[in-house]
Amino acid sequence: MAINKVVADVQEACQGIQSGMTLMLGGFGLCGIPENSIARLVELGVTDLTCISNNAGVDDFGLGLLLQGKQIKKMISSYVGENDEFERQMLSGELDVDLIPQGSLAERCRAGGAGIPAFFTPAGYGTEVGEGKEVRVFNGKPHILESALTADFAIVKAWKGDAAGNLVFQATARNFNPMMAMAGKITIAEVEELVPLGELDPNQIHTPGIFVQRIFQGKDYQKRIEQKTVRPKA
Amino acid sequence: MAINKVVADVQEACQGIQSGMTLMLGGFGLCGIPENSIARLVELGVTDLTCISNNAGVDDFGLGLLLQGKQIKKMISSYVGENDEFERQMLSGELDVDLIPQGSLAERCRAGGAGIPAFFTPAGYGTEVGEGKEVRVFNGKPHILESALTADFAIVKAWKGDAAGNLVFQATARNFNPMMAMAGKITIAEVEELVPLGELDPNQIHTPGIFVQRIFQGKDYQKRIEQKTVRPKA
Amino acid sequence: MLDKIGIAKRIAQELQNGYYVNLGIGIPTLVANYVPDNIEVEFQSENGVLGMGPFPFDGEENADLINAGKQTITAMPGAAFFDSATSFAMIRGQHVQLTVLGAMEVSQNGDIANWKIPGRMVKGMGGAMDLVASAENIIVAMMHTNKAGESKLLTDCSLPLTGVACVKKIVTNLATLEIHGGAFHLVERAPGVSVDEIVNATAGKLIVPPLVPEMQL
Amino acid sequence: MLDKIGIAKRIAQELQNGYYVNLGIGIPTLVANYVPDNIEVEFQSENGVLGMGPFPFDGEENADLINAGKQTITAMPGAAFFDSATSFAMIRGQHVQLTVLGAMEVSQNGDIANWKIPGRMVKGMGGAMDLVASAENIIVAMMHTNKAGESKLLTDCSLPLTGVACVKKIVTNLATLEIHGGAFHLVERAPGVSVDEIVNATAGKLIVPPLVPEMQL
Repeated sequence: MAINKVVADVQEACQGIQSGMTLMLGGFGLCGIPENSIARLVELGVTDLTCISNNAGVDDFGLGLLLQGKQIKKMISSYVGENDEFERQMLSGELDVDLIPQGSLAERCRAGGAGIPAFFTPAGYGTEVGEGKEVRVFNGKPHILESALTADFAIVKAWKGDAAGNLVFQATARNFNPMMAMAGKITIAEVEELVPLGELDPNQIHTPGIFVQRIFQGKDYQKRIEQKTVRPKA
Repeated sequence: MAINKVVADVQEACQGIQSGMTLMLGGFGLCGIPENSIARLVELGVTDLTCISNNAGVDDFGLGLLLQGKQIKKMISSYVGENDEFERQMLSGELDVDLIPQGSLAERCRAGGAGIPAFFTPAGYGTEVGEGKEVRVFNGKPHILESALTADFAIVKAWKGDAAGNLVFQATARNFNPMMAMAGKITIAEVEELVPLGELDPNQIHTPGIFVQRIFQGKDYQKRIEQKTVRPKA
Repeated sequence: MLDKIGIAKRIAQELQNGYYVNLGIGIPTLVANYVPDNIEVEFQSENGVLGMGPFPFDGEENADLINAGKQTITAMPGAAFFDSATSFAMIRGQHVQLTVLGAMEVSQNGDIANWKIPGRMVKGMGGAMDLVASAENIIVAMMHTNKAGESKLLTDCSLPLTGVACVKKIVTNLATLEIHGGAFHLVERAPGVSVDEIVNATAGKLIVPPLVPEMQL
Repeated sequence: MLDKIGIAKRIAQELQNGYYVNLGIGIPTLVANYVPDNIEVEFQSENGVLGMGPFPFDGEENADLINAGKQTITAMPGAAFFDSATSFAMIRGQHVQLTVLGAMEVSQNGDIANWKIPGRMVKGMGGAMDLVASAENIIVAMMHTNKAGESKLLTDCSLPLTGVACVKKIVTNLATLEIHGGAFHLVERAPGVSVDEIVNATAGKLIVPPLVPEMQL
């Protein structure tokens, strides 16, 4: 029998999230972010969070909502533009920011989930990202040693999921979600559609359920578009 | 437009494979092995091969066919049972064998494809696998430094593929194939079914075409079962 | 004294609801037959499947669907297939709660040897080194003594190691033992086995508490 | 002198059949509009798509399908979606044949600075550090001078670096240049631009061959 990961709602899913914790949140920009769980974090009012997320949302959506409430102590991201409140808090020193090359961020999350404590990458060598890090030359090219990232809770958003916690993502909404799901001590998955066990093709699972501890069907997804860019119909 | 990777047949696919080269071959036991390409390697008669493959086939199938012809100089594998000719050549010193923990083998192939020259893993620490390797303690636990593996040619077998080189695998026939596809300087994919471009759902690609240089539809797959294990019908 | 099935039944008592479990070849495989009815566990096979089911009915076997022992298997509803790197990410990342495997020797500090006998054909460690180095919870299933009657629970392993200081629990035909503080601790006697028999069959340091209950199977 | 479109057109000449290409934000994005008809290339976006197509028709945009600039896009037949770790495995593993990106400064040994201006709000490097450290073939698309009229082709970068000794080719509004042996090498003049103008606009060491052809666009 499959292990049942279903929780009733976002309230139950977010139980145990406390001030001072480290959270990973999936998404790239506003694409593939766990909207329901972020709203719940606002309700819970937990503070002093360290958030590992590729971006920091916009002023009135995504992680921007947590920034508005000054719930975040530190952001670990690769790119944090598009957010005035972020800029204000960062420049005022209220918010600590650790900027990490995007590929290193993705790989460090995967490493955290995969039990690989450290790995060498060329990204950031010779830059301030490499300062204080071990340098080693492989095949004539200098690399720096990067360490794994993990989190107390990883919160991801998928397109479909089942009771066993198996997840399937849609298009580029996949992004950081699968690696973060691997790296959370507890991983919460919110899905657009919770399908009956056996409906997902076992060949086509992006995140096997072993990486997910709690799953629920989210609601009222806004799925905002940051840069609507279109061409006219011919 | 998609980049077209289709070659006419196994002969064209294997062009350039020469004696002395390092090859990666996908498969676990006889499951998911590139049957057509192995048969072609026998025909070509190339020798002094270094073969990176989780297993070495059985006497009369899989890599066992290359062992029969004494085409392999060195095997890099995690488990090489079920093969008498292998045992004979190994004990006589004709065949060099490098045994690697299965998870390290998989991760070293992935690392080779992902531009990660080395990573730390706990597997093999304190054993002969760890001899001569750098040891470092993370979170109180000793790890050893393992290096990336790459190959002149990686040869993989998929269930379906398209002209862009995108691959989809079936069940546990996936195994080492995706990582090896990443790690080949040239990657050859043989598929049971070559489908028209656009037929594969872009959400459901296991190996994106960027990792594949040549693809062809194989034929006459035997798909032998090593350990047929069944239960009686009730 | 337990037979192989008895050892498997005793280990099955260690299963807890929600466990992901990796079972090695041999006795460990039998554990899957004795999962308590009131819990849900999922079996992982390191060649790339989570949610392994029973063997297929004759004629329904699929060459593309095997376990790590290369046996044909089935997949349960909710199963997932994945590549070998992801599979060992699960193992190395400690997402698998319990690993059960056989051994040739275990030492009193938890070292295990189960892959190589010098002078004999070496088949390889397969996934065993990753499993023992990574798992938080490893149970060894084995006979207490080898075919020559010599103890397999030793002060130090004599064979090349598979992993260091990793075994926490052993279930043999004679006893259940735990390993901590550099010693074997006797926890239970197999039915009909005396403490003396266990002491005599154990070469490594063995701590025997005043009361040693008999296993309940 | 070239405008942004001219720079994009010139860089498009560097595309070869079978190339996988990553285009940065700004001028590089425009390169996709000028792919020669007789070749096939595929565009990779580091947020997880290979085989990017044109922008969608109005009303057909999909919030789940964006590029690294967060713009709505489409996918071509034969496209593939994947996670961010796989995406950077492609980049770091040098499976992407050409990377085109903008820069604030480039030095004569190929250092590039394009992510941070001390004292100003820092938005982050995104994927730029991975791209420049990994790519075998990087082309920088930029204006030859900044808004103050100062050269962006320097002896040493003054801004915090994005990558070291990685840029091999630059296409500016004035010229095409290659970098090797610790110097900029003038390869082509933009239409109507004299060698002297290029020399005057280049602060770093510039090697000028006897004959400098004009670009053919």
